[in-house]
Amino acid sequence: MAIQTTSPARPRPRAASSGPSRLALSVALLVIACLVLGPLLILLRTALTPPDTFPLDGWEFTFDNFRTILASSELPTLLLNTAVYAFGSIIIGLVMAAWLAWLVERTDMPGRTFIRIALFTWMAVPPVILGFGWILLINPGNGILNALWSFFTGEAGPLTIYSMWALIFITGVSVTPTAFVMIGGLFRNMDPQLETAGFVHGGGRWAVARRIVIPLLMPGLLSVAIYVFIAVVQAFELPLIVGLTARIPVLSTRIYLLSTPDVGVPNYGLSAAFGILLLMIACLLMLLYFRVIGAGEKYKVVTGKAFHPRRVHLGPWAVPAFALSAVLVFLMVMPLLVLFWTSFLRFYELPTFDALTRMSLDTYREVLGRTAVRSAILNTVILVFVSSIATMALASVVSWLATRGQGWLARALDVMSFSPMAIPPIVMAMAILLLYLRTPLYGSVMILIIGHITIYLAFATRTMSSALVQLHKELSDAAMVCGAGWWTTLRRIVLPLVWPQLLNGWIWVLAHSARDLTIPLLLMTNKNMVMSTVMWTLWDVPDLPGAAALSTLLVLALLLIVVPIQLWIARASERR
Amino acid sequence: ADFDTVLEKAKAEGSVVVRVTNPSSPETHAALEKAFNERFGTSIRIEWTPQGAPQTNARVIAEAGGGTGSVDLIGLGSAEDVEALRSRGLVKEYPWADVFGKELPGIAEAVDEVIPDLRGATFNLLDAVYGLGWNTGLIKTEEVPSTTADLLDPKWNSKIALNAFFLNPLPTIAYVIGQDEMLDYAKKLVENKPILQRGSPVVMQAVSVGQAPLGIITYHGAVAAKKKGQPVDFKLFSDYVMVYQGYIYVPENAPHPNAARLFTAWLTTEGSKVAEQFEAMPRLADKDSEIAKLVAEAEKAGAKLATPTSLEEIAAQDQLRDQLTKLLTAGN
Amino acid sequence: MLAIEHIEKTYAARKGSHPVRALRGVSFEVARGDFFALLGPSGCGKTTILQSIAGLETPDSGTIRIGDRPVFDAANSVFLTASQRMLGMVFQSYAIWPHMTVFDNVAFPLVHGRDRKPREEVRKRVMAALARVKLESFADRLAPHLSGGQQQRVAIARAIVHEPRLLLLDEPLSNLDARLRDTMREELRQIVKSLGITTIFVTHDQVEAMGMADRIAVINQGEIMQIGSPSDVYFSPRNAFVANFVGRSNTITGKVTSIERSGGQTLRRVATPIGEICSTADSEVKAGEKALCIIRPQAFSAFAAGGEENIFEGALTGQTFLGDFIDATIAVGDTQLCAVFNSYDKTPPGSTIRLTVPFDRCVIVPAD
Amino acid sequence: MLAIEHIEKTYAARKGSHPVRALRGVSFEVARGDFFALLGPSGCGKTTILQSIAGLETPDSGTIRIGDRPVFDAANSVFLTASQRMLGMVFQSYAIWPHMTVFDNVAFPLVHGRDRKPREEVRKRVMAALARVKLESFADRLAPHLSGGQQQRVAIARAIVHEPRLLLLDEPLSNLDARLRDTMREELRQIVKSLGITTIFVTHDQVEAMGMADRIAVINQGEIMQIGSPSDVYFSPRNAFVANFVGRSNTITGKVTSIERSGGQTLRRVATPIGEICSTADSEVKAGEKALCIIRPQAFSAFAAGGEENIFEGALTGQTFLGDFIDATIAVGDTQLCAVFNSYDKTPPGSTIRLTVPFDRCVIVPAD
Ligand SMILES: Nc1ncnc2c1ncn2[C@@H]1O[C@H](COP(=O)(O)OP(=O)(O)OP(=O)(O)O)[C@@H](O)[C@H]1O
Ligand SMILES: Nc1ncnc2c1ncn2[C@@H]1O[C@H](COP(=O)(O)OP(=O)(O)OP(=O)(O)O)[C@@H](O)[C@H]1O
Ligand SMILES: [Mg+2]
Ligand SMILES: [Mg+2]
Repeated sequence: MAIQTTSPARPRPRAASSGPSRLALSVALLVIACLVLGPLLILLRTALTPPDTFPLDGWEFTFDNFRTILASSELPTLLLNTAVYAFGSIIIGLVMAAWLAWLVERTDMPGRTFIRIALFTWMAVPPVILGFGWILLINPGNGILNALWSFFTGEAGPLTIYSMWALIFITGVSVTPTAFVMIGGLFRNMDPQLETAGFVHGGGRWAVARRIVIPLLMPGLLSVAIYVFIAVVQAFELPLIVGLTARIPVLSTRIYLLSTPDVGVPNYGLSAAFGILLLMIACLLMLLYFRVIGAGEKYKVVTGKAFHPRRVHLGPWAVPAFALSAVLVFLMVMPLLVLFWTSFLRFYELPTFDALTRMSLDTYREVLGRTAVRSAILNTVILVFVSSIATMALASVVSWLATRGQGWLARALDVMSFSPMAIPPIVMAMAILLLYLRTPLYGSVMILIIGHITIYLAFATRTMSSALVQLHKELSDAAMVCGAGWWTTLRRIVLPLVWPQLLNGWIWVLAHSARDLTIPLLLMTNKNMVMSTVMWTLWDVPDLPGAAALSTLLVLALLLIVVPIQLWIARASERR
Repeated sequence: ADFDTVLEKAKAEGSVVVRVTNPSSPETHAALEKAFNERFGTSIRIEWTPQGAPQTNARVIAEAGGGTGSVDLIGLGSAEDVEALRSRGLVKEYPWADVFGKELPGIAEAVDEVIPDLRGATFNLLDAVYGLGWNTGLIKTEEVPSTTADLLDPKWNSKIALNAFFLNPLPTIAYVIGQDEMLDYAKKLVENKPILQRGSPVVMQAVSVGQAPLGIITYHGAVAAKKKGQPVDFKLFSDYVMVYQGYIYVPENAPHPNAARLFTAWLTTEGSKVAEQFEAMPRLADKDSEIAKLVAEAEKAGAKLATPTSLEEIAAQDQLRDQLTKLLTAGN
Repeated sequence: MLAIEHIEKTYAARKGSHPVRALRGVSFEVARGDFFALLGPSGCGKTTILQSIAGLETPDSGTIRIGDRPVFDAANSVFLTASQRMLGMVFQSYAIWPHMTVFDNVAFPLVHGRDRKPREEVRKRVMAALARVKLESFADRLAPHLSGGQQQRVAIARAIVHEPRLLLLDEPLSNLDARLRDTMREELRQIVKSLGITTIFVTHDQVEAMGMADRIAVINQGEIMQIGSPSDVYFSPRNAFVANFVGRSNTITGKVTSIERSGGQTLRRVATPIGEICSTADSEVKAGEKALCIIRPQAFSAFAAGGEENIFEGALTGQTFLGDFIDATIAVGDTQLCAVFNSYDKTPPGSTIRLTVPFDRCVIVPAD
Repeated sequence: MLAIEHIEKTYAARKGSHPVRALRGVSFEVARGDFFALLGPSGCGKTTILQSIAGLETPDSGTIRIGDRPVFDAANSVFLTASQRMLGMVFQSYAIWPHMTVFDNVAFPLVHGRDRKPREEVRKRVMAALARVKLESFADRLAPHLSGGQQQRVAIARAIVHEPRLLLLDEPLSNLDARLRDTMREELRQIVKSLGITTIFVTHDQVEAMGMADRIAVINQGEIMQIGSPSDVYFSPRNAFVANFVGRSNTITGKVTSIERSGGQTLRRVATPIGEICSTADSEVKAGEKALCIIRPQAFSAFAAGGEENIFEGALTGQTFLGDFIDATIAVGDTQLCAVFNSYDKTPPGSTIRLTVPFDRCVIVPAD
C-alpha cells in the first residue's frame, strides 16, 4: 500500500466544515454589521471631535476628549472606586443569581415559580425611579427602614444609602435578574449525572460546586460577568443619586456630569471617548472569554446519552432555602413596594396608619387620563413586542452561527454583536438619530425598535450563546444526518432545548425595552411617544406619585406576560 | 412679513410642535390651546411634549444637518441653550414687534426682557427664582437658615439637597462675588456633605419626601408642591436672589414656522396669563406678581440679584463649572 | 456488606405516560469482597437499583444498608447523600467531566473525596489507575477528545482510583472491544479481589457476568428471578426466563409423565413433541404437571458417548458462522433446535444430525 | 455505492496534548446493499471514519464518494453537508433529543428530512420502526425517561425509519442484552437486506461483526489491517493483530524450516518452542523467515481424528467458566496455550490434555 505523505504546507480544504455554511455566517455578519457598524463609526468619529461641537459637525479631529478623561489627576481614585464598585456589585449579583437559579432550576424547593416570577417583576421600572425607591427606604433622614428602627428602639436608624456598601448592594441587587436570566437556563440544562458523579466519588457540596458546577457554567458566568461589568461601569444612574452624595465618585458619574450638563449642548465627544475606552475593555474581555471558552467541547453538558434531568431533593432544607430566597427576593422588591405605596397617595408620606386613610386611586385616574398615555400604550406595546421578538430571533441565529461556526467569521460575529454594549446611551441615541434621519423610519416607532434591537443585541447574544455552547454537537449533527437543514435544526432541535432561556431572555428584553429612556427621549415625536417617555416627563416635573403609578402599571402589564410564561415553563419543566 | 400673512400661513400649517417643560400640566395645555385658537379664530393643534431644551437642541441640530426639522418651539432653555442654536444659525433674530406689535401690544416689552445678546431671538417665558426650600414636617420655620453662608453651618451637615449639576443655581453668585470666591464657598459647602440630586426637580422632590430637610429649589416648583399639599415651604435667601431666565425659542428648521411664531408671540404676552391660572409662571418683569414683590422686598433688605446679564459673562463661567463638577466628583 | 431489603421504585406518571414500576420489591445481600452481578434485559431496572444504592435515586420503600449502617430507610426517613456513602461508580453514560483533562477526572476522588491524598501520592495513584485501563499516555488529553471506549475507561479508572469500599459498575465494558474487555475483566476482578472491594456490576453480557461474578442476580421487569453462582444460574435455571436469558436455550414444552427414583437420582420423564426427554437434574415439577424442558445448545454432544442420554435426530436447516462457533439450527420433527458447532467443522446443509444430550443436562422447570 | 479513498485525519494539537493521527490513509469500497463492518480496538478511528462518511468530521485529505457522487474531495474542495448526504445514523452516544418524546425523535427524519411524508404515513412508519426495536409502548414517553438500552433502541429506530440509502451504525447494540442483541441483529440485517440499504457498521464485538457483516474491515491505529469476508478474516488472518483481534488466538513464535509441496497443498514446517508445527494454510512466509503460528482455541480438537494433525500434550493449568464455554489454559512446556472446552465437560485441574490441530487450522503469518 503506497502511503503518500501529506506535506504540512498543503492548504487545508476550508469549505469543509460540519458547522453552518459560510454563506449563512456571512449573511448574519452583514445584518449585524448594518445594525452595529454605523453607531460604531459614529462613536469613533464623535470621540475625536472637539468639545462643544456636534457629531459630524466638521472635520476637525482631536484627542482632547481622551486627554480630559485620562489626564485627570483623580483618575486613580476614580478607577479604584469604579473597580471596587463594579466588582462588588458583580459578585453580589452573581452570587445571588446563582444561588437563586440553582434552587429554582435544580432543586425541588417549593415556590420556585413564585421566585421566578418575582425576579422579573421589577425589571420594567427604570433604574432612576427604582433608585429613588431605595432612597425612600434607607435614606438616613427618614428612610422607612430607619424610621421603623427608631420607632422600635428610639434611636436613629443605622442604615444609610450614602455609602459604598449601599451602592454596591443596590447595584448588585439590580443586576441579579439579568444574571439570573443568563445563568438560570444553564443550570437547568446541565446533565445532573455530571454533578452526581462528583458526589458519588466523595466530593462534598463545595468541592462539586467549585470543581464541577462552576467550571461547567463558565461560559454563562463569564458572559454575565462581562456583560454586567460593562453595564455597571457605564451606568451612572445609581452612582449619581447614591455615590455622589456619599462622595464615592466613579468614572461614569464624572463623565456624565461633564458631558451632559443641565444647560447647553451635551459634550458628545467626551461621552464617546469614554465609550471607546469601554469598547476597548469590552474587546479585551471578549478575547479573554474566547480564550477561556476555547475548546467549546468543555462545556457541552447537554448530551444525547442517558441524559436524565432530575432535581435535587432538598428534604428538610426545602423550607429554609425557600425562606432565604424569599427574603432575598423581598429585599429586591422592596423599593417597588414603596413605589406601589406612593402611587396611591397624592404625595409621598411615610407609611403610617394616618396616611393609609389618604390612599386613593386619584393618581392612576390622572395618569391614565392624559391623552399622551393612551397613544403611548399602543406604541409601547408595538415597540416592546417587535423589538424583543426581533432581538431574540436575531440573537438566536447569530449566536448559533457564532458558537457552531469556526474561524474568525464566527468570532467577529460574536464581538460585533456585543460591541453596542460599550456605546454610551446618549451617543447611541445620537448615532441612531443621525443614521436614520433621512430614512422614512425617522419619527416612527420603527426607529425606536431599531435602536432597541441594536442596544439589546449584546445581552441577547451573550445569553443565547452561553446556552448554545452547552449543547453537544451530536444533537444537532443527528438532525443534519436525518436530512434537516441548518434552519430546521435550529428551529426544531437547538432552540427547543434552550427554550426557557430564550423565553426568559425575551422577557428581559421586553421589560428593558419598555423602560429604556434614552432612545425614546431623544427620538421622541408626537407619533412615537412611549410609556417610558411619559414616565420621564412625570418624573421631571416632578410628580413622584404619577411616576410611581406608571411604574406600577408597567409592572402589572409585565406580570401579565411573565406569569403565564413562567407557569408554562414550570409546567414544562415538571414534565422533564 | 406682516401679521396677516403669518396668520394665514399659520392656519395653513395647522399645528405647532411644542417641546417645553413648563407649563407642564395637561389642563394648562388644553386651556392654552383653546384660548389661543379662540383668540385668533384658528384651529391650530398644539402638540405638547415636555422635554428639556438640551435634548431638543441636540435633536434639532442633528435634524438641521440632515435638512429636516420636527420641532417648532423649544423651551425652557437657558441663555446657553439659545446660544447653542443661535451660533449655528438655527435661531435668528426676528422682527417680532414689527409683525405682532399691533395685535399683541406687549410683545415689544417681552422682547426686551431678554439679555441684550439674545434679544429678538427668544423670549423669557418664566424666571426660575431660586431660594431655600424646606420640609415643614422636619424643620421648624424659625430654624431655617436665611443666608447662603448659613448653609455652611455644621448643623446642616448632610441635610441640604443640592443639584448635582455644578450645584446649580449657586454659580450665579459668582456674577456678584467673582469666581474664586464662589469656588471657595462651594468647597466649604461640599465639606458640609450636601445630598446631591440629578437636577433641580429632584432636589425639590428630595425635600418634599423628607430625604433632606433643606434644599435649594425654585419658586415655581415650591408653589406647585404646596398646591398639591406637599409639606414644603419656600423663602428667598437674604443675601442673594438667584435667578435664571427661562427661554423659549423657535428654531429656523421648524416645520411650522408661522404658527410657531404666532403661538410664541401670544404665549409670551397673553398666553402666560392664561397659564398662570393653572400653574405658577413667575416672571420678575411682571411687577405685580407675588414673586416680583418677594424679590423686591429681599432686595430692599440687602439681597443682591445674582443672574447672568450677558453671554460673555456666561461663557466666562465654563471653567468654573468644570471645576465645580470636578469638585463634586473628586471624592474624599 | 450490602443488604437491600424490599426496595420499590415507581417513576411517577408524567404527561403523556403512565407510571413506571421500575423496581418491585428487590432484596439481596452481598458479602464483603464479593463480586456481584446484576443481569437482566434492557429496561429491567438494573440502573435504578445501582442508583438507589449510590443514593442518586430515592426508592419509594425498603431499606439499604452498607456495612453496618443503614444508608436508606424509607420507614425511618434515613437518607445518606451520595458523597457520604463512600463509593466508586461507573455510570452507564460515563459522566466524564468534559471540562477536565483525563488526569483531573481520575484524580477527583483523591483530591476532593473523603480520603484526601498528598499531591505526589495522587499523581502516583492516578497514573497507576490509568495504566490499568491502558490510558497512561492520555493523561493530559481533555476528556471530550477521547473515543467512546476511551471515555469509558476513564470512568473505570476514576471509579477505582480511591479504592472505595463499594464499587458500582453500570455496564462498564459495553464500549470496549473483545480483547480489551477480556483484559479489563481480568484487571477489574484482580483489583477488586486484591483490595477486597465489594462490587456490584450491571451487565447485559452473560459472558462478562459468568466470567467475573461470584454471584449473579437475574432480574426481569423489576423483580429478581434468581440469585446464585454463575454455574447455578447457568446449569439450574429456575425458570424459562433465566434459562433463556443466561445463555441461549432450547425450550421444549411438555408434560411430566413420571418421576422415578433410581440410584440416588431422580429421573423425570417428559413427553414432548420431539419425543420423550429424560432428565436427572434437580427440579420441583411434579408428575402430571406441564413443564418446560430446557436444553442448552452446548449441551448437545454430537457423538454418543454411551450412557444415559436422550437422542434426537434431525436435519441441519441453518448455519451461521459467528467466529468462534457456528450457530446451527436442526429441525427435529416440527421443532427447530439450536446447537453450536465448532467453527472448523464443516457440515453440509441438510445433513442428518444426531444430537445426544445426557440426562443431567436437561433441566425441567414449571411451565407458566 | 460507497468508495473511500485514502482519507487522513489528524486532530490538531490542543493545549497540553499532541496532534492525534486518527486516520492514516483509509481506503475501502462498499457495494450497494452490502453490510460492511468496521472492527477494531477502542480508539482506532472507527467513529472518525463513520463521522467522515456522514459529513460530521472533515478529513484532511482523500475523497469519499456515495453513489456516483463525490461528497467529499479534499483536493477539489468538494463538501456536501450531512443533510445533503441522505443517511441514517446511530451515534455512539445515541444523540437522542432529550426534549422530545420517543415518537417525535423517531419521526424527525420523516417530518423534517429530505423526503417528507404525510402525517398518517409518518405515524405508521414510526410505529413500525418502534415495533422493530420493541418500543411500541414507549412512543409517548419523553426520551430521557428511558433506560440506556431503550435510548439506544430509539436511536436505531430513528436511523432506519426513513430507509436511508446508506446506514451508518456506531456500536448500535452495545447497551443491549445478549438476547435482545440477537433479535436486533436479525432485525437489522433483515431490514437492511430487504430494502437493499448499504450499511456500515462499527462494532467491537466480533460475534456481531461475524454474524451480520458481508465484509469486515479490521482497523488498527487508523490503518486498515485486513478487509474480507468474515471467514476470510477469521480463518486467514493476514497478521497477528487480526488473528488476535478477531477471536482469540494462540500465537507461537517460530521459524519456517521448510516448505514442501505435496498433493496440491503447500506444507510449511515451523520450528517452535513447543515443537514443530505443520501448516497447510495459505501463507506468504518464506523458508528461513521468522514466523508466527496462529492457532485458535477452537481449532484444537481434543480427540485425534486421525489424518494430518499437530499434536501437543500439556497439563490443564486453569479453567474459567464463561457460560456457554470454558476457557482453559494448558501448559505445553513453557508455553501457555488457550483452548475452549464445552461447559458441560468437567475436566479435573492438572489433568494431562492432548491437543490435536489439523494442519490446515494452523495459520502462518510473518513475524514483525
Ligand atoms: N476531538 C478530538 N480531539 C482529539 N483527539 C480525538 C478527538 N476525537 C477522537 N480523538 C482521538 O482519535 C482517535 C480515534 O477516535 P475514534 O473516536 O474514531 O475511535 P473509535 O475507533 O471510535 O474508538 P471507540 O471504540 O473507543 O469508540 C482516538 O485515539 C481518540 O483519542
Ligand atoms: N426518569 C424516568 N422516568 C420514567 N421512567 C423511567 C425513568 N428512568 C427509567 N425509567 C424506566 O424504568 C425502567 C428501568 O430503567 P433502568 O434505567 O433501571 O433500566 P436498566 O435495567 O438499566 O436498562 P438498560 O440495560 O437498558 O440500561 C425502564 O423501563 C425505564 O423506561
Ligand atoms: Mg441501565
Ligand atoms: Mg467510537
